Order: sequence, then C-alpha cells, then structure tokens
Amino acid sequence: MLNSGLEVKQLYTDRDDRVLFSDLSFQLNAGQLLQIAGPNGSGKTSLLRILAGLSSRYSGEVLWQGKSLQKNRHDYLQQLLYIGHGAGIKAVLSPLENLRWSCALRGAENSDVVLLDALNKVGLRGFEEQPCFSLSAGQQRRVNLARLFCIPAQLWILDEPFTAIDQGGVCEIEQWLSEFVSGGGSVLLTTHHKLSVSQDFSVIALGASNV
Amino acid sequence: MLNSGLEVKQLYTDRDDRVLFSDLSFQLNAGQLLQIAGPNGSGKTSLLRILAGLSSRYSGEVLWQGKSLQKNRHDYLQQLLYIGHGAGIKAVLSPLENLRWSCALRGAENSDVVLLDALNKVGLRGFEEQPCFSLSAGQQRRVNLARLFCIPAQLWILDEPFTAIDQGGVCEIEQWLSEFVSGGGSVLLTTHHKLSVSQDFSVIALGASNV
Amino acid sequence: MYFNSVSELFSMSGHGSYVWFSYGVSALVLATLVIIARRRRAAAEQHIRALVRRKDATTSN
Amino acid sequence: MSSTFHKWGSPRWFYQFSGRLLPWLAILSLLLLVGGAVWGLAFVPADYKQGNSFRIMYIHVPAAAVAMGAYMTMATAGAIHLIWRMKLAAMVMKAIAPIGASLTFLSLLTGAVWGKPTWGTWWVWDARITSVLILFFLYLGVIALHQAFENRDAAAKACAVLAIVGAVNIPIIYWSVEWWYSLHQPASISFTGESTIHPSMLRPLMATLCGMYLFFGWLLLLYTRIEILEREKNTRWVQDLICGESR
Amino acid sequence: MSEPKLLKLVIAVLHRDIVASLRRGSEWSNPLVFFVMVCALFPLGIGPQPDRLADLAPGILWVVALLASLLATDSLFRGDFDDATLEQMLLTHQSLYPQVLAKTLAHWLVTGLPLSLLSPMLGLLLHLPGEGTVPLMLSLVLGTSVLSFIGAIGAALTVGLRKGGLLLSLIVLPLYIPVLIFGSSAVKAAIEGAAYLPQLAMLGVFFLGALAFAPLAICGALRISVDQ
Amino acid sequence: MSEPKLLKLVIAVLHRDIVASLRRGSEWSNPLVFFVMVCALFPLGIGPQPDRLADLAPGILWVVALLASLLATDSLFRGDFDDATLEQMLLTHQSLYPQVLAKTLAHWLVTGLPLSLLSPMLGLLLHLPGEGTVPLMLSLVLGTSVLSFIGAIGAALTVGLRKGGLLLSLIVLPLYIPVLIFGSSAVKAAIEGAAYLPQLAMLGVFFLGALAFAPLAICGALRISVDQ
Ligand code: HEM
Ligand SMILES: Nc1ncnc2c1ncn2[C@@H]1O[C@H](COP(=O)(O)OP(=O)(O)OP(=O)(O)O)[C@@H](O)[C@H]1O
Ligand SMILES: Nc1ncnc2c1ncn2[C@@H]1O[C@H](COP(=O)(O)OP(=O)(O)OP(=O)(O)O)[C@@H](O)[C@H]1O
Ligand SMILES: [Mg+2]
Ligand SMILES: [Mg+2]
Repeated sequence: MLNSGLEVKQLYTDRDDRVLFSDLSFQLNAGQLLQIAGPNGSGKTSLLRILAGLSSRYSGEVLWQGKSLQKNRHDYLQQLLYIGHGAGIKAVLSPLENLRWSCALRGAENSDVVLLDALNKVGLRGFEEQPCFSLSAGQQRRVNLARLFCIPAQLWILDEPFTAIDQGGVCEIEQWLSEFVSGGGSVLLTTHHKLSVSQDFSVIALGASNV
Repeated sequence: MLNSGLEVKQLYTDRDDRVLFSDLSFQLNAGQLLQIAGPNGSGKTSLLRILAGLSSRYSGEVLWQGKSLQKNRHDYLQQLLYIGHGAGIKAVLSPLENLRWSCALRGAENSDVVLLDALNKVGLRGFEEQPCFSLSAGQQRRVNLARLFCIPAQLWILDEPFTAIDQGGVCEIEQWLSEFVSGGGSVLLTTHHKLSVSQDFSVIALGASNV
Repeated sequence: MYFNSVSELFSMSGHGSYVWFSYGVSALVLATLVIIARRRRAAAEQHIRALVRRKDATTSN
Repeated sequence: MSSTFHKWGSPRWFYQFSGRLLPWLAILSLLLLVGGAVWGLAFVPADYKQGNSFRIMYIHVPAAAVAMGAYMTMATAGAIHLIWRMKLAAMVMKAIAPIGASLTFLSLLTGAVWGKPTWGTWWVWDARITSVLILFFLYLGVIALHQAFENRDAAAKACAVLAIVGAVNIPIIYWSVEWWYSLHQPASISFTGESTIHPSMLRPLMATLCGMYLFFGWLLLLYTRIEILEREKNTRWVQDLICGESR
Repeated sequence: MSEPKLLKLVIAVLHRDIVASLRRGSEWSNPLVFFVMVCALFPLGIGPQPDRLADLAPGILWVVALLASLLATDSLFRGDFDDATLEQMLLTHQSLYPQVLAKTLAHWLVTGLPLSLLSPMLGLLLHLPGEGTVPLMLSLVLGTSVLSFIGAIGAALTVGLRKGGLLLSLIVLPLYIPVLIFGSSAVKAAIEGAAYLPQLAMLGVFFLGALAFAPLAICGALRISVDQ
Repeated sequence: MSEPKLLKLVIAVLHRDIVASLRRGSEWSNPLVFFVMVCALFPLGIGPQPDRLADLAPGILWVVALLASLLATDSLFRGDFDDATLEQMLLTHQSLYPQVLAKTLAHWLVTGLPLSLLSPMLGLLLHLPGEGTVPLMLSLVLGTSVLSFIGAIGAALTVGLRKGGLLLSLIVLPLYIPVLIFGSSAVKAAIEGAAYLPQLAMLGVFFLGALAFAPLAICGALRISVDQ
C-alpha cells in the first residue's frame, strides 16, 4: 500500500553514545493499533517524540502517506494528536478553559457543549470550572485526555495515557481506543499496563537490556 | 493492642465543601500492609499527606504507638518513610548524590557501597553518575524508590509507587513490599494496579461517587 | 633604537609599567589561547585512541 | 558553485586543507606580531602629547579591530549553519567565540591601562569604549548559551540565532551609543585624532594589525580542527588519522 | 489559512495568556511592585535632595522600568514549557508565528503597559519635572513593547535549559541598550525644552523592526528549545 | 541529638546545595552578571560625566547589589518545593533549623559573596573614589548576608503559592531598607573621610540578629507553605 499512514524506515537514535534503537522499521495504517513496549529507559518516549516531529535526533526515514515528515508537515500535523508525558494543561486555568484553548490551537471550532460533553466523558462533571491545580493527579491527566474527544485526528500518539488513572478509567480509555480504531483511526501508544482492547494489535518491543 | 503502630480514629477531611472522607478509622500494625483504593480524586493523596504529618487539614485523631502524632512527632518521623507523587529528587544531581543527601537528612550513615547497591537493586546500574534530568520518566521514579533500601524505617507510606514503572519493575517492588512486611514493617500505599503480594492485605476504599 | 639605554627602554620616562604590563598581559592571553588549543588537541587525540582501543578489543573478542 | 560549497562543507576536506595552511599562518603571524611590537616599542619616536604610553596602541588597536571582525565572522558562520545546515559552520562558530572574547577583553584591558596615564582614569564612558564593553557582553552571552546546552546540535543552532540577532544589533548599538555620547561629550577627553598620527607611527601598527588578523586565522583553524576531531571521532578517517592506517 | 481563522487563533492565545496572568496575579503585579519599590529605594540610596533626584529621574526611571520588564520576561515561555503546552503550540498545522505574536502582545499588555501607565506617579516620587511626564509615558509605551520582543527571543532561547535560567539577562541586556538610550534621552530632551519627537520616532522604528523580525527568531528558537 | 550528627547534616545540605548551584551555573553567575550589566546600564541612562557618577556610585552600587540579591532569593526554596525534596526535609526527625541555616549559608556563598568580591571592579566603572573601595566590599559582605536571611523568610512564605507571587518583593523589600541605608552610608562616609565603622558595626548587629531569629521564622514559614 503506497499511500499508507505512518511508515518508519530504518530509524536510529542514540543518547550519550548509547544506542536506543537502530534499524527500526514498521508501518501503521488506518484502523490499526500499535503498542510500543519496553522497560524503563528503553527509548519509548524518545521514539514517540521523533514520530510526533518534536525531535530531530535521528537518522532514517519517517513517512506520512508516502511523503517525508519534513515535506508533509502541515498535512501530518492536521491529522496528529499527541499526548505526552507532560501535564499538557495550565494549572491556573479550569478544565474548560484549557480545552477551549487546545481546540482553538487546532482550529477545531467546538461549542462549549461539545467541550463539556468531553469533560463529562472523562469523568470530570462538576469540576469543569475549578482551577486545574486543585484537581488530583488522575483528574489532571483526565483533562489532558479529554482532548481526544474534541480534536479531530487520524492518528493518536499517546505516551503512557493510563498514568495515574484509576482502574475504571483505564477500561474506559481502552474502549475509546477500540472505537477510534474501528472508526478507521490509527493509534500508537506506550504503556506498562497489559492492554486489553477488542481488536488485534501488534507490539514492538524496544531493547530489554538497558535496565 | 494498646501499643499498636498507626491508628486512625474518625478522620474527616473536606475540600471546597466537598467531603473527601469522614469517620474513617483503621489500624495498621507491624507486619501489615494496607492499600488505600478509590477512583481519581477520592482523596487518597490527601489522606496520605495527613498521615505523613504534612497536612493538618483534618479533624479526628492520628496515633502512633498510642500517642498522638503531634506529641510523638520525633519518634514517628524516625520510623516513617514517605514517598509521594512528586519527583523527590534534584534533577541536576546524579542518582548517587541524591541518595547521599537523602540519607544524610535521615542521619543514616551509609557508605557509598550501600547506596550503589540500592541503585543496583532498582535497576540503575550504569546510571549512578548521570544527572537525573537525562533519565527517563521511569528511571527517575526508580531513583526515588531506591530510598527504600537505604533508609531504615518501620512504616512506609507510598503514594502510587508504581507510576511509570515497567511490568518487571512492578513485580520487583511488590516483592520488596512482601519482604519488608514479613520482616515486621508496615506499609500503607495507594495504587491503581492490582496488587499481588504474598501476604494477605486489607483494602480501604475511599468514596466511589466523586468521579 | 629610539631609547638611549635599556633601562630607559624599561622605564619609558615613567610610563614603562603601563606599557610593559599591557604587552605582558597580551602575550600571556595570546599564548594561553595557543596552549589551550594544544591541550584540547592532545585530549581529543587521547580520547580517540582510547575509543579505537576499546573498539578493537570488542571486535577481536 | 554547489560542488565547491560541498567540498568546503566537508570537515574532512577542510581538515586536510587547513593542515597545509597552518604552518604558514603561524610563522607569518608571529613574525608580524613580534616584529611590529619590537618596532613599536623600541624604535618609533615618542608621541609629543602622550609621551611613551601611546606604544600600547600597537596591541590595543589590533585587538579591538580583530575582535569586532570576529563577531561578524561568527554571525556569518551562524547564518550559513542555519540556512544550509552546514556542520562545519557550526564548528567555526563555536571556535570563534572564546577567541573573540579574549581579544575583546585584551582591548578593554589595554585601553584601560592606556587611559590611566593619558586621562588619569581607568575608565570613561566614551562611545567607542562603551561599545566594546557591550561587544564583550555579547560574546559572553554566546559562550554562556553554548555551555548551557547539553545537546551539541541544539547549542549550535541556538547560538547561531543569538549571534545573528546580535549582529543585526551591533550597528544599531554602535550608532546609538555614538549618538548618546555626542549628547554629552565631556570636552576634557578625546582620542588622538587619526590626523595627528605620524606615518612613521602608523607602519608598525599596520604590521601588528595584519599580524593579529593572521594570528586570529591561525587560532581559528586550530580550534576548528579540534572541534572536527571531537565531533567526528566515530568516523573511520579520524580514527585512521590519529592511530595510523596500520591498525 | 483563511484570515478569520488566524484572527481566532490570535484571540484565543491572547485570551488564555491574559486570563492566566491575571489569575496568577504575580505576572502583572510583580513588575509593578518591583518598579515602584526600586524607584522608592533610590532616594534612600543616593540621598533625598530634590534637584539632584530630578536630574537623575529620567535615567533611573528608565533603567528600573527596563529591569522590571527583563524580570517579567523569563516567565514568557517557561510555564508553557514546563507544563508541556508549548508542545501543543508546536504540534498544530496552524502557523507558530501568530501564536508567538499573540503571546508577546499579551505579555506586554500585562507587564509593559501597566508599568508605563504607572510611570507618571513615580515621576512625581522622583521629582521629575512636569514637562517630562508625557514623554516618559509615551517612550515607555513604545519602548517596553520593543523590550518585550527582544526579551522574548532570549526567553525562547533559554526556556529549555536546566542550567542557566537567568542566563537570559546576559543575553538580553546588551540588546536592550539602544532602547534605553533613546527612551531616557527623549525624557531628558523634553525636560530641557528640546524636541523629543525624534527620539520617539526612533523608538517607533525599533518597534516596527522588532515586530517584523523578532517573531521569526522566536519561532526558530522555540523549535530548537523543544528539540533537545 | 549529638553534635557531630548535626554538623554532618549541615555539611550534607551545604554540599548538595553548592554542588547543585554550581552545576546549574545560573544560580551563582546570574546575580553577578546582573550586577555588572545593570551597573553598566546606569551611565547609559543618566549620562557619562565622571564626577556625577562618582557622586552617585555608592548608592547605585548598593541598590543594584540589593536587587541582585533579591532576584536570587526567589529560587532559594522554589526548586526544592517543586521537586518535592522540601517534603523530605520536613519529614525527618532531625531538626529543620540546621538545614535551613545551611541552605541560607549556601545561598549566600554562591550569590552574596562573589558579588561582594566583584564590587571593587564595578567601583572602577562608576568612578567610585578609591577610599570607598574597602568599605564597599566590607559593607556588602556583611549586608548581603543579612539580605540573604531576610530574603529567605520571604521565599519560605511564598514558595507554596500558585497565585500571588507578587508577595516576595512586597514582603522583602521594606525589610531590606535599613540594610541599604547603613550600607550605602558607610561607603559615603568613607569617601567623605568620616568614620565608617559605626555603620559597619550596625550591619554586624543586624547580622547577629538575623542569624539568631531568621531561621526560626523560615522554619515556620516552610511548614505553613507545604501544608496547604
Ligand atoms: C577601555 C578602554 C578602551 C577601549 C575599549 C578602546 C577601544 C578601541 C576601539 C574599538 C578602537 C577601534 C579600532 C579600529 O576600529 O581599528 C580603538 C582605537 C584606538 N584607541 Fe582605543 N579604546 C580604549 C581606550 C583607549 C585609550 C585610553 C586611548 C588613548 C588615549 C585609546 C586610543 C586609541 C587609538 C589612538 C586608536 C586608533 C586610532 C583611531 O582609530 O582613532 N584607546 N580603541
Ligand atoms: N489544593 C487543593 N485545593 C482544592 N482542592 C484540592 C486541592 N488538592 C486536592 N483537591 C481536591 O481534593 C480531591 C482529592 O484529591 P487527591 O489528590 O487526594 O485525590 P487522589 O485520590 O489522590 O486522586 P488520584 O488517584 O487522581 O491521585 C480532588 O478532587 C481535588 O479536587
Ligand atoms: N535529555 C537527555 N539527555 C541524555 N539522555 C537522555 C535524555 N533524555 C533521555 N535520555 C536517555 O534516553 C533513554 C531513553 O529515554 P526515554 O525517555 O525515551 O525512555 P522510555 O522508554 O520512555 O522510558 P520510561 O518507560 O521510563 O518512560 C534513557 O535511558 C535516558 O537516559
Ligand atoms: Mg517514557
Ligand atoms: Mg493521588
């Protein structure tokens, strides 16, 4: 398939002369979910940042729909939703205000009803107007995850989305992932949990010798 | 048992007029492990901070060996090891330097051999001298957990110790917990993982209605 | 030579200390730049030699 | 054009080419510097106004002039690095910063020492002096920024941005300081105008000036070559070069 | 990209930054408090003689305003970097340029502008002659906006660094100097009864130059800072 | 608690803080750079006339040193709070007092002391008469240590606040004023040929007072800041 989604060819990265991965190649098409596994410090976050276009510390090729990321950046970013390790929210703003800003950045014209609905889905009903710093660790993470529901995208890149989320929440998120993938989206994620989604998915394990 | 370890009587706390828990009573003796469960935002962290003596936003009683925390503070702190949500390490210092400082704070006179051994146990061999900011999320968490091995204590209070830790790491930590409890220590922890230790342990679930 | 004697050259009718200090410091700074370059070069070479030795050792095993 | 550019951009080619240039630069620059200094110190007649202290000029003026030229070279290298992603330019940029800062420091120091006998004070807020002080700060900024980065590539790019911004500002700074000084102009102090410099005093100056330029070029090559070795330490040609082909 | 979309983006960024600053409080109040207090310190340090103070007032007021602006600059991108919202700004197909412009503008609105508006009061405190008041305000309004742009470049370059936080001042202060010179001399000229429009015009030129070119440098610097 | 244990604690905290500061670089170099650059800004703001500068030098030098010290203060407990190592400091059976003392001392060693040592050079830049040099250095050595203690109280009170960081300068600057007055007047007295030892003695008294009482306030403030 020439016009595939994300394609990675012979990716190589090192840190302080330690090779994190080399000759890494894979392909992620519409309707697929791919988990990057590996112990702490194996380079999962580094890989995801490269694929999101945040890091240029690599050699090799990353293609989106057959064209290299650099050339196709505008299209790629229009389709990408990246949620990293970081908080991703401003602590003094309320969840609603945070979402409004995130949507405006992406040019997604959502009414507040949509945003409130998204916050409701991630279980933050009643906390919409409270400043985020007064939320618990898991609740803050949920605000960040609410972006999944209000920003249209083709490809989700998620770095440990389950961090600090309770068990009920993990199940829900897994369901969202399933639904998104069934609807033709692609998901690339790292997690230390045992993922249970209704689809088949592949796992790429990064070097196990580091820790 | 009058001279028990940690005893909590009718604890009550609220935040912004929302009751987090009320009439909470339990007891934690030597050789016991207690998990605080509950969905995001149910007040687990708040409870742990109260029990560690970091927060005084409560009414009710907290006793250590039959005496109230305020009166018995010096003894209590000598026995307590608390690992919270926060990083707990200085990013510009190396793991080894961080541990040295932590030990000095507690008056634990450990030689570097002991510290290196602790770092080895948490899987950081080879990273002892690197500044912590160049470590991955899980590796940083492991530096913080290494304190378990070099600071003598009777009671561990751990707030989501498994965050960002890979699966192998989680098993190892569970084993440490088991060993510590078998050796007569007490553990109070929160986690969203399904805990599997060789001992029996009790679970206290905080309000499920909040999220 | 413009000056009548070496001692006159050194004293420069009172301004000698300023002049000689300037030239002295300048010579020192310029020489230091060269010396630092040589040191760094030696260190770099040593580093590369160690690197090669380590590589040779691992490939021969 | 593009092929020569490519060749120039290749660290390996540069290393070999500069190797041939080095001895010539070293000999010529030292000859000119030492010769000019001896000439200026011992053989030129004293200035009728300043006496012998003017002899500081033969080191002061070259240091100041080369320091300014060095900053512009650094900024140009930075621009080349950003636009054409030429690695060699980044190395040149990094090499220039400490040399330029040292020369600026020298010109400040020798100027101050010159000021004491002529003006009776170590320091005045003259336009040109102030500008050189600011130039010194600009150099320190580039060096500090470079040191603050862990990652070499990011450091090079960030320094390139800063050097360019600084270079755009230098004319503005010079011109505004000049204008500022013309507002105040304490009449008691003035530079020896160029017209009063006797041609016989000028010739050694030309010698040390050329010598300083060549010396700068020599140092630049030395530091860039070290930079090349450090960055390309994992390549075959560097390892062969240092350890001999017969390993 | 269509015009209204760009405008919406700018407004969203402006709105968010201003609300966050106002809610945090420190961002707008710190430079103000600093400005007032340091101006009040000077009479204590150098003596209270009114004519001497009047003579020095333009210089002192401008230097202190510049420092206040410098101190505020560090937080421009720091918060966004720390909570990883800067990543979001980089990871959108919409251009970074308007976002950066909006952020700098928001920063100026909560720091430079209030400071300029407050300056006449501090002129009084330092016995600034009455003719200097209006030029002081005008030159500060124009000048602090230029300072914000220049400072933003430095902030963007240093935001990713763990060592070297206020390395910012080393980078930025030399670049501030032309603004200081023309700003303070506008006030002085006005006091001496000379024309001060030339200086203001010069500040205007600086402003236009900064408006055109600084955002480019800022965008580049931000990308470098995130990619380490 | 035995004596050597306390000493060990103090040394461990000192060592860690100094190493961290030196490694970060910014912590010791920023105040210095700031000091030098701002001193260089003043002539540009108020004019280059040597006699005028000489007249103002003691005041300017002291105000700028005070500002540099103020700026450095904010980071005293901020880093420890953010990375939750402050919790560790509170959660030990060993007393907080020696830890706080060591932290403040470390802070002064990397900020106040270098600044004092550099001051003679800046005196040259501002045409400070030669008689003022030694009193300037002595008064700065004593004075900045007092400033560090006072600043630490403010830093401890404000470290936990997310909104309202305006407080630090507001709380701290008024307390700085006596130090500024005595410090700058010591230098002025020396220049005028008068005795400056009385002022230095006064600074010494301040120092002893701060040494005795400030750590208590700091400990209390830290406990309050963490418990929110
Ligand atoms: C710290 C103090 C000083 C600094 C930073 C300084 C800086 C400079 C600079 C930048 C130049 C221009 C070089 C060129 O463009 O070719 C220069 C030239 C010169 N300086 Fe200085 N200077 C200082 C003090 C002095 C003093 C005290 C004197 C003599 C009384 C002096 C005499 C000259 C002369 C004669 C020239 C060359 C002739 C000319 O271009 O006008 N300088 N200096
Ligand atoms: N500083 C604060 N101000 C106001 N409310 C707060 C503050 N800190 C926490 N809360 C509230 O207290 C509640 C409990 O927070 P806590 O951090 O104890 O939850 P938690 O059980 O640890 O959740 P998680 O599993 O997400 O870590 C949250 O709903 C939060 O809104
Ligand atoms: N800024 C940096 N400087 C130097 N090394 C770094 C830097 N960031 C990461 N590394 C190194 O790269 C390796 C991979 O880090 P990365 O964050 O990608 O791991 P990870 O697989 O995401 O781990 P985790 O499961 O703990 O999140 C780590 O061993 C770390 O030491
Ligand atoms: Mg990771
Ligand atoms: Mg929690």
